[in-house]
Amino acid sequence: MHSMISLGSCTMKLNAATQMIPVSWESWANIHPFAPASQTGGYQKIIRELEQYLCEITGFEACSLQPNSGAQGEYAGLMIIRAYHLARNEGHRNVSLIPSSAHGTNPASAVMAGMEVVVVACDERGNIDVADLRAKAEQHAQNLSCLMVTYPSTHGVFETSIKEICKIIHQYGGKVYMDGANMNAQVGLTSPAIIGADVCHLNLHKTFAIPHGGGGPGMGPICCNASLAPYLPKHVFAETGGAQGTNAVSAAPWGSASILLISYAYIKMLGGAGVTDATRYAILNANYIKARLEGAYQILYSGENGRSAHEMIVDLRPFKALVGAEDVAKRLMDYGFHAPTLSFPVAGTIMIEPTESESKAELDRFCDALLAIRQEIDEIAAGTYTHEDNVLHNAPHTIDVISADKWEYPYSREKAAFPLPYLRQGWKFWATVGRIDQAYGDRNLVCVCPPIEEYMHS
Amino acid sequence: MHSMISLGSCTMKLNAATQMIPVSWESWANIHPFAPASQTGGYQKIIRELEQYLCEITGFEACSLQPNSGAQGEYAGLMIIRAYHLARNEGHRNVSLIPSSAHGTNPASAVMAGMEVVVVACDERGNIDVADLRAKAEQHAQNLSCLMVTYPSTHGVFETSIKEICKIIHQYGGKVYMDGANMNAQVGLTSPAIIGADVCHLNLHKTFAIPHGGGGPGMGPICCNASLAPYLPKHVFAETGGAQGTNAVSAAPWGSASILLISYAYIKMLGGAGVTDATRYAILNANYIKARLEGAYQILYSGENGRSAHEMIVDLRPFKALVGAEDVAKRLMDYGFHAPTLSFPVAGTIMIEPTESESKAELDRFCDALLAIRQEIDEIAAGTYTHEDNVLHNAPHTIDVISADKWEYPYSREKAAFPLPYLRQGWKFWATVGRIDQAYGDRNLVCVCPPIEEYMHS
Amino acid sequence: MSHFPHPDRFVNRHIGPNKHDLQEMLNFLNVKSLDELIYQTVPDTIRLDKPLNLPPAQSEYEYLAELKATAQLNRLVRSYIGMGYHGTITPSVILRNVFQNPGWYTQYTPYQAEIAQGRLESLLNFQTMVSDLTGLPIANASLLDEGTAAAEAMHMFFAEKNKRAKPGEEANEFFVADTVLPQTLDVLRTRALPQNLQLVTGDWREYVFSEKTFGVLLQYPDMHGAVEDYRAFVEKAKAHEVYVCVAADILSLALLKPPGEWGADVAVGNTQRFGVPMGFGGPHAAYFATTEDFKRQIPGRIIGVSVDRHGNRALRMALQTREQHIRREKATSNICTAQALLANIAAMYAVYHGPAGIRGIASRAHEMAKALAAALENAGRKIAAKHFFDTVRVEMPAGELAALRQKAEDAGINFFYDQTGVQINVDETVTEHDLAEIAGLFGAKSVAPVATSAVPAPLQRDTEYLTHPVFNSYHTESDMMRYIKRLENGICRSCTP
Amino acid sequence: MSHFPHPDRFVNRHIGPNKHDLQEMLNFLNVKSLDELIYQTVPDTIRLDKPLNLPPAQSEYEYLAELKATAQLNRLVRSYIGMGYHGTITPSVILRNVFQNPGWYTQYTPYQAEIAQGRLESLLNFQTMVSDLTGLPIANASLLDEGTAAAEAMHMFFAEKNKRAKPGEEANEFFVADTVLPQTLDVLRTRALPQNLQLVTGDWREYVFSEKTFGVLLQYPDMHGAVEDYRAFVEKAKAHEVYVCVAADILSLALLKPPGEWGADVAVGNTQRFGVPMGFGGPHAAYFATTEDFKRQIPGRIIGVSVDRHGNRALRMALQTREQHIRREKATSNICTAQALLANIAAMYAVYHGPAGIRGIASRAHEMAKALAAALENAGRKIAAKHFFDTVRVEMPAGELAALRQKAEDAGINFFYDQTGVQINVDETVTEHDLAEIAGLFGAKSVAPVATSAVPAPLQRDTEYLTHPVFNSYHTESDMMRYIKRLENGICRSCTP
Ligand SMILES: Cc1ncc(COP(=O)(O)O)c(C=O)c1O
Ligand SMILES: Cc1ncc(COP(=O)(O)O)c(C=O)c1O
Repeated sequence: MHSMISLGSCTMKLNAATQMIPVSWESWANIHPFAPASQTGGYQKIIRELEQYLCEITGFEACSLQPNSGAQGEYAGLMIIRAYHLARNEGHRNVSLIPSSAHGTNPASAVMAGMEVVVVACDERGNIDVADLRAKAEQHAQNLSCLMVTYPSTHGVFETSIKEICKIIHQYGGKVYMDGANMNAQVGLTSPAIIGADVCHLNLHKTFAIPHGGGGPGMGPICCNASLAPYLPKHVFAETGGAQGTNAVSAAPWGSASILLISYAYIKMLGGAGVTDATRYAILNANYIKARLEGAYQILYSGENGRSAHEMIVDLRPFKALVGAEDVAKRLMDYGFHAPTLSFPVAGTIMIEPTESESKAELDRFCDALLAIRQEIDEIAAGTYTHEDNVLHNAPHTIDVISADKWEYPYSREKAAFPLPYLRQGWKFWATVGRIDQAYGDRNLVCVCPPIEEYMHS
Repeated sequence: MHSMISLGSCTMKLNAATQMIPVSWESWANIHPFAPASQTGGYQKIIRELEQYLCEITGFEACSLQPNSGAQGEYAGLMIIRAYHLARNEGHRNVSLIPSSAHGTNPASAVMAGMEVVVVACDERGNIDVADLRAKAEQHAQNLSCLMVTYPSTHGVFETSIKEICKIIHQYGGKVYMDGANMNAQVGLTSPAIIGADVCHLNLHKTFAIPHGGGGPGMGPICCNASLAPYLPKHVFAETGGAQGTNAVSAAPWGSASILLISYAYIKMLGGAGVTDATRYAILNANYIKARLEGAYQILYSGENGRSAHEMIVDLRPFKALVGAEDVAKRLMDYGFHAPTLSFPVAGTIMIEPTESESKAELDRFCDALLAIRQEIDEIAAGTYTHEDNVLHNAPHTIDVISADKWEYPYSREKAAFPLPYLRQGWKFWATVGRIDQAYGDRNLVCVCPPIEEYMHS
Repeated sequence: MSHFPHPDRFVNRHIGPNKHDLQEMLNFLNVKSLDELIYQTVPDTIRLDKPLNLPPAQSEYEYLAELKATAQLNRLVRSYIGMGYHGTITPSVILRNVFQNPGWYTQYTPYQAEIAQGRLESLLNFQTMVSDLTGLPIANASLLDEGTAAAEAMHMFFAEKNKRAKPGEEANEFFVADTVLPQTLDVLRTRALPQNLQLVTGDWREYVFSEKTFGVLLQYPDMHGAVEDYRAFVEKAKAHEVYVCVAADILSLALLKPPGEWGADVAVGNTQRFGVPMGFGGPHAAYFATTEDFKRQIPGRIIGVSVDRHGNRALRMALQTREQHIRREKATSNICTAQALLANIAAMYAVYHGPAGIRGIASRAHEMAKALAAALENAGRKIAAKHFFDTVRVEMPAGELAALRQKAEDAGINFFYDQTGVQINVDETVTEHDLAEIAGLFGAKSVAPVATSAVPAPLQRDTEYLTHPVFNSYHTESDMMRYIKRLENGICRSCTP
Repeated sequence: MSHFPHPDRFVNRHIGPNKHDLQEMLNFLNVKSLDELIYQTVPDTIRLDKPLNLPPAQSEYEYLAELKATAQLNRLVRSYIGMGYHGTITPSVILRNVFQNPGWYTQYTPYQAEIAQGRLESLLNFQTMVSDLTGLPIANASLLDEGTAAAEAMHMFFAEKNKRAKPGEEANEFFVADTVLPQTLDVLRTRALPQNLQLVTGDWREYVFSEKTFGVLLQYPDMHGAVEDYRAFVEKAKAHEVYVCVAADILSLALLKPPGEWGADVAVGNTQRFGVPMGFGGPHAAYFATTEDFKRQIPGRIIGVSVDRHGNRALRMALQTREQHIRREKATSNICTAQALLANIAAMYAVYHGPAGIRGIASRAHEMAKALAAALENAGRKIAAKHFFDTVRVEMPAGELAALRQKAEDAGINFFYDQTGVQINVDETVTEHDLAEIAGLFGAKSVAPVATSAVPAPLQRDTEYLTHPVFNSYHTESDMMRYIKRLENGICRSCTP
């Protein structure tokens, strides 16, 4: 929160204090989930309205606020597709097509929903290979359950073929599940319904301002069209879900109900024009970063007019012989920035999503940092520093390193810790430990506080 | 707040979150001070009860919650003494005796209340020189208005002669005003009434848990006995004050009413035994520090049994030739501590008040730091470092200094920044600028943000 | 409503670039307007052709005022419903400095461990707390809720049991005691369906293990508050090579012999009552603890201890590659986002109270429940269970129940009701005054302490927990606040105090 | 009430040493018990012989529950009272990150400037804000309230005027316009007394300056909301070598020609309406601004710009020795503790809104007040002043007033009343709905905008304010929050953005 956290696919936008404050009001905090409906009129109103807003935004008919995360939303969505097919006596439809660029939760959710995953290829521009899709859909026509697709794609591109893609799936009797992780590029400009999806989840902790809490909470409600609405999940203790609804996907009827207030506030305080502006500026900010980085870095994939959506992938593979993507990520810490998403969806890259909440000054600082890092890479290429001993390889530089009496590096302390002037103006933060050995930790898995004696030796 | 702030005479005790939270409830925050009494029942209750508690604690009859600071309390207290004399046709009584160890606000308040200040000497043990007091009281018998006395003294000592002192004043027709800054050493163990005072202020922002806010807000209510109660200040817009009350001393009838909630909570949650325990532990903590520092430092003044009250003065004048008290204060920053009170009440000393809220571990860290500093002083004495270039003289050491490529000091970076191991365990903080030139700033007084152009050159 | 608009509009606070920035950025991008950029970016075939039909934007002030009115539509009553959700006291120091502090709540998943050591330490504390209380050596850093945690256990068991089974020949029966929380069972039904797992529910005393059984789920204390001795049952399960999952109330484990000590392979549950408000269902952190055997199968995120390049101990999310590249066709779990913030709050609650405090809170609930049960029994009520922790179930005919419910709700009191009885859960927030009020509703008089425990001796806990210094060092508010701040600032010395 | 005590007792949270610590410390001090230490410390002649008679300790939870009930005894109504206290909107980002953040509120006076640069920067912002808005070059870092600030001005004037006067021959008359806030006058009466200053109050138009006059105090806008043109009066004062203090509403100065531009020597006032809740009287920060001439006489604390030993710009409390060693016999002010936290909030409010925002908020209040005045006038009411900023005074006979008051209070509406009229202050929180409701009470119909200003042209402000980058850089919540956090962390680059 001290500076931009530009995590691609994660939408780290402002979590406004006004959105957060009511969550601790006792009239929201101290309500039991199974309290009689006569006592929960406030919640009922929020829930009803929020469902309506999310339907309006997605272009869909119905909504379930039950899933507690994006991945739970995927699962819930697939389960209602499953129920749909079952209800039509097509229970055998169990093939889920998933593009190779999909997030890992997509196939995992499909497997959990009892589906067989068939991977669809992407073309050299990063888009779904429509021919391959058509072939696979045709091949599995009998058993086609659905397509899972992220839109704009995890590559940060509005694929122009999306409508055609959805049409193909429908043509073969499948449904289209849209992963809403990138919804922040859609709100008010297009919608899951328009592109042809049948159901989607929304990560309220991305697009709708719920903070990430260091790995939760989240909320992953799903919205769907009329064909799927009857199957939305029910709950043993509450009136919710579709007429032929599935059993619950969460313990509580409306998931993590109290944080719905955050998204509700977000929509109420921005209104239709505001949420649309949020999208427009998210796209502006991303394209501004893209334009500033181009030349120094290759941006992987973009739309037909050379624009990215709300995020972009910076390819670091061209520097593979010199540094890895992780080196850049860790070096960014020295520059006072949290790294972008690393090696997703493409290994050896970073994916940057600035969101609309960052001002130009902040974007510029971030670009300055990445451009400075590019120069540091060039210094390795030029032989100024070796591959094994350079600011990237040794990053992050801790206070302990910087303040040590012995300085063993071929570059200066200043270069290590304060490579750009802004860092002296309050933007510096320090990693408290050096680069962590991932393999060691996985080999020696210790996951409770080790007994105190162990520390005696360390 | 990251570590103990041991400011003598300031009582930086815990400001518990539970005490703070209600201050932002709208039912307390959004009430106009001149709202009709019929709408302010909650406030009236708090005010009534708090007045009662403070009377019980001071042993007095009546209370005014109007003064907004300790110094305002002094002024208000002196004004009611003035009114008292006037009412008895002794308006000529305008001499205020004040011990030489008094806080600067005491004489300032006396002057503001139209009094003539006569200073009373202290003896070599730091206590009020009773003979001098008697002499001055006798000398000014005709015009004696009052004595202003801090108890326990600003030297951190329970003077045993206090009752005699008060008796002398009363004998000559004066009143005794007690400065309540050190009330944290009295609550539940003794009281202003018991020692013989007639009126006192309480710094709610010291003894009663209101935070200091970086220099305010505060609250300095006064309590007094029946002889003075009729003169407590009134207000044009509210029912408050004594029957023959003076005009107001503050714009609002009950001063900064909303933060009274903090002191109210403090007393309600501790109860009688708890507030007394607070005092007992404050005394324990102070004497523990004293015992730990003795040997390395001389502690100025103590009680008859060698105990200090809730704070103590550490004499740094013996090291004058090597370092100044300010050097020690600034060096403590390198150790992750806010300096104690500097050069009050005795120049060349620091005054330490730990309060009851600090655990032994924290006290030990602090003592370790001061003991380590004593060794650093010895190193100068031993000639290891010069008088002009040593860790104390150059303190505080900023990040910029520590991370500079050029290191120009005769000691190591580690010695400068991490002189004790605990500093590597999360307790380090950094001064963001080096030692500030006080004289320069006073000579070149600039007290608005200088125009931006000025920064171009800096 | 717009003659006098307030100049402060939220949209300008939310969106970073101001007008001036916008112009510069558009110039840089060589477009005339933001619309032009959008037209270049979003394919025209999918563009929304009308503005969103959402209510007009409110200012922050207007929003809060309206929400205050909406909040009035919720009726705050005393809740003794229990059933997995409990009243709890969030210590103010944690409320203010964690729950309401953007330094804790805005952060993302700690993939970049070097700048997240503090939050990682707190999650490690969570894991240790869960491990200690359940008596199981390995715990993860939270799951979404108790229901899905139980489902994760079911799938983990299924996969493990059938590792070498041929397709079609898997052991696929999962027994769920009929005293498991209904919402958990509901989730299990959903989750069992796709993989064709057969859920069998019934009285655990009567369950007959079959060839097909791969796992069982028990509730401890059960949904009616009864503390059952499952030990013989679990032994039987072991004998049949059947895995056992126990859904356990985290607070009860301060007094009860933990599942890990009587053979459970997995324990799951909600940590909500460790200081996290009920919030009409969430968010709260579920826990998942297991044995060494399942170390690498455990779902969700796990914080592990590693070393940095200088050889110092350092924390990180372990087995991360497992998450980022969930093995697609073989995945059994899709957990990414879980409940980190709430796990941190629960862990902080344990740090703040320490073992004696936690035990004290549990004991008090137990003592009060016993006293209540005795009072109701004295008043002629039929108490369902002899052994219980903090929940008293009274068997009553349906007619009486309806009358009681009416009376209670009028008095602003919620119990849990079913066809044949009413349940009263005594949580941390319950006062003596509350007890008297409850007793009154049942026509009982005074509520007085009862000496003997309602936990049978063999099920009383005799092992320690929360012995690590971190749970024994920060029991004053000053120390606690500073600890929270140090962690917020990214500092951790591998959980040494 | 103690059969089932909750184990969590506040005393254990408040007091640092635990039992174990205690024992170690007693050993170290060579005493057997804490009592023994106390006996050694507190003279027996003064020892309290009975325990304090205070109510029994409540737990934090019990306390909050009871306080909630007590809070219900306050009735929250719409307040249009004004008179120096106004409804205001505390921006949530400031509320949460400053007002509710121990990182800001626990700190002590920044004597140790090297670790307080951030808070010093914020106070410097306060000074700059005050200086800009009042049009006076020097401002201090807050005083306790408007009343005492006016008293400080009075004494400063007196001392300066009589610098060279012989005792007994001082000019000692201070004129206070009868349109000054009553509570200010009340405080002045107190403060004038001891030094024998003669307070003269009356209509400023009729005041006759004498040899004895050393100063005057005017209210701007005055207590009835009227915006008066004091320029000729001030010139007359100057001609008589009389000092002028103007108590000015800080928000009004966004629209009105500031006192510094028409000759005031001092401006004082309350900054409460810059985001600080009324709180039944406080705390709020008063401001005090003056000319270069009084630079070294200014009461209270002043933040100044200096350099550190490396030659970098650094902030500090200026003239500190003046405070710590207040010249005893010559002291005119005893200010130490002032209102730093509230000054910081007001400064942050200005940083957050910037010049356009502040002007917008002021304009909106003005527009709404004009519209209301017009509506009431149309309904046949007598509006007292032609020129006003945000307060409308209606002259009414006493009988009608009583009826109105009854009706208003029943409707949950507070106005300010005196013998001959009622006043309605329109603040930032007022909505169009509120205006309609007010109008309704007066039998007026619709409230519609009015084109012309109610501020006469020569008193309209035409100079800029808040032009420094710090007031023009942090207008999004993300930027603002990060700025607050950087300052909290002690960082300041001498107020460059
Ligand atoms: C594209 C995509 N899908 C799904 C998810 C899973 O969402 P959650 O973490 O809320 O379960 C993510 C998370 O980052 C994602 O990026
Ligand atoms: C002994 C003594 N008296 C009076 C005061 C003045 O109190 P205040 O700052 O609340 O005006 C102080 C302040 O530190 C003090 O230490």
